[in-house]
Amino acid sequence: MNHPGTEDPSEPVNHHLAVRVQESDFDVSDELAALRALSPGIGGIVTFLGVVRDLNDDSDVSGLFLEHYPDMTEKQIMAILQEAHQRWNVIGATVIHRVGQLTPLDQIVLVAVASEHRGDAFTACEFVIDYLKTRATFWKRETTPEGERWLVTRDTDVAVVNAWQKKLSKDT
Amino acid sequence: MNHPGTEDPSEPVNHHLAVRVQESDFDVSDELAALRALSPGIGGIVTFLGVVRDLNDDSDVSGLFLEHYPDMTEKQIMAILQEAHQRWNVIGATVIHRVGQLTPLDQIVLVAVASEHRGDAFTACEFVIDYLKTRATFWKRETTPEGERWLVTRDTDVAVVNAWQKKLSKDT
Amino acid sequence: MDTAMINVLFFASLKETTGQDSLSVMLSDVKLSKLIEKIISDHPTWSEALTAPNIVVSVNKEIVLDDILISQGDEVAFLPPVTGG
Amino acid sequence: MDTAMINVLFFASLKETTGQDSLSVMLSDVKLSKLIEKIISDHPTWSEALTAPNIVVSVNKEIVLDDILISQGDEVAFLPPVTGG
Repeated sequence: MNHPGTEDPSEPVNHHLAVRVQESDFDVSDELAALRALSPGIGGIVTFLGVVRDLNDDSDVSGLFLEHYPDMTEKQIMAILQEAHQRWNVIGATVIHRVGQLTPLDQIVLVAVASEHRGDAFTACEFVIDYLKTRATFWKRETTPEGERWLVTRDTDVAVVNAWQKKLSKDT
Repeated sequence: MNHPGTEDPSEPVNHHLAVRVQESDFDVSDELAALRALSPGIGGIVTFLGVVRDLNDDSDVSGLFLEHYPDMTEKQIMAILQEAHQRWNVIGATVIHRVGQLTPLDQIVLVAVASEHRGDAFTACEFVIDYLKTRATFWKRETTPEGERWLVTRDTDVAVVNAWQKKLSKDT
Repeated sequence: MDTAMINVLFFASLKETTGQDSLSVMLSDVKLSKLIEKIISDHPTWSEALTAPNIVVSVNKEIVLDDILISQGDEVAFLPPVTGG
Repeated sequence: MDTAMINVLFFASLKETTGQDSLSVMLSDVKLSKLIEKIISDHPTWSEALTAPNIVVSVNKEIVLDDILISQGDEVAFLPPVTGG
């Protein structure tokens, strides 16, 4: 267990990787300003912003409820960020994921990766969101005209992670 | 010449591709909110934010002056956006590039691409910034302890575009 | 054998299936498989949902694939397919 | 042959080399190569900078690689290597 002010000495300390799961909305500019302030060596920041859509599998979606497993989810995302940090040049990265009741057009997730080099920022950002989609314990329940339904993992999202694993094992 | 309110009927009208070259700073959240408002079918927005670094080729950089060729530069960027729009699912895209006198940590360029699918948003966003770097008429002059110097196109940026062309010609 | 108190959690659709988000189970045999057997024998209507092939089980917030030993105070959770981002 | 007034622009480092951002050239022969020759013959010290291999020329804001005809009122620009983004 990590408590504020205590660090596990066996873990590499990196204060630039941040994960937040929260009900409240976030401001992208504020998050990017915080990343920019980390280091004047940052050349670029790549951001993925996920938005609640109004249509899924041909059904109108009027609401989306998100649940997570507190603590476990945050640790899973931090592990994904640590892996990205080990593989690519990552000066800082922030992930914010909202939970609770959302509606179409709401911001749902932010992945922002700051790097010296834009190529690394693009790759690391895409890696993080792709892994988050299939490896972090979030669950979505949609409200549609036919009622409420819990979603299941998309085959396309699983395929994307399988493609990463194939690519990364080839690179190493 | 395009004047407000007039359209060239031979060109496909697309109101979701926007290019601005300006001296003033920009707010990323505002730009993302405008993109999100385009369509509730947007699933994700990928953003590249370029920041002025304080170091380049081992010299401290205290200032960066940017010049462009008014009208020509904007048209070149719009052509890059149109190509991205033809190749990938792009619901909306915004490019803002600053000119004039900037200092380290300043925002310099924003490329934001909204799509139904995050994979397309990542690819199109990276394509646009990679092409912008070598194909749009901007010029940078750095202030360093050794004086002022105009930069030349980086070999690595040229190599990145060559890699795109190889990849894209293979895909088609 | 010791008797252990295990905390069991249900998330998302399984919370609705079971009608609860948590459950305390007293157990004298502390293998994960035995815990699951005991829950299902106490609540036969949950059987199909808890043993569906896409349900993953975690112990103390780590996903487990083996039939590990469960200790006093451990937290066992049933996790439906994840859908974040 | 008609006499044409051509607008010539210089950007970035070339603005500093030439000490000006624009120039008007009267020309009776209207090929691009002849225009460049005339500018260099009028300003021999600019020769090296304007004909460097990494300098690109545009006519009416389109980059040109061929020795095209220039017409009255056309805008010709000398463009150093670009460095945006």
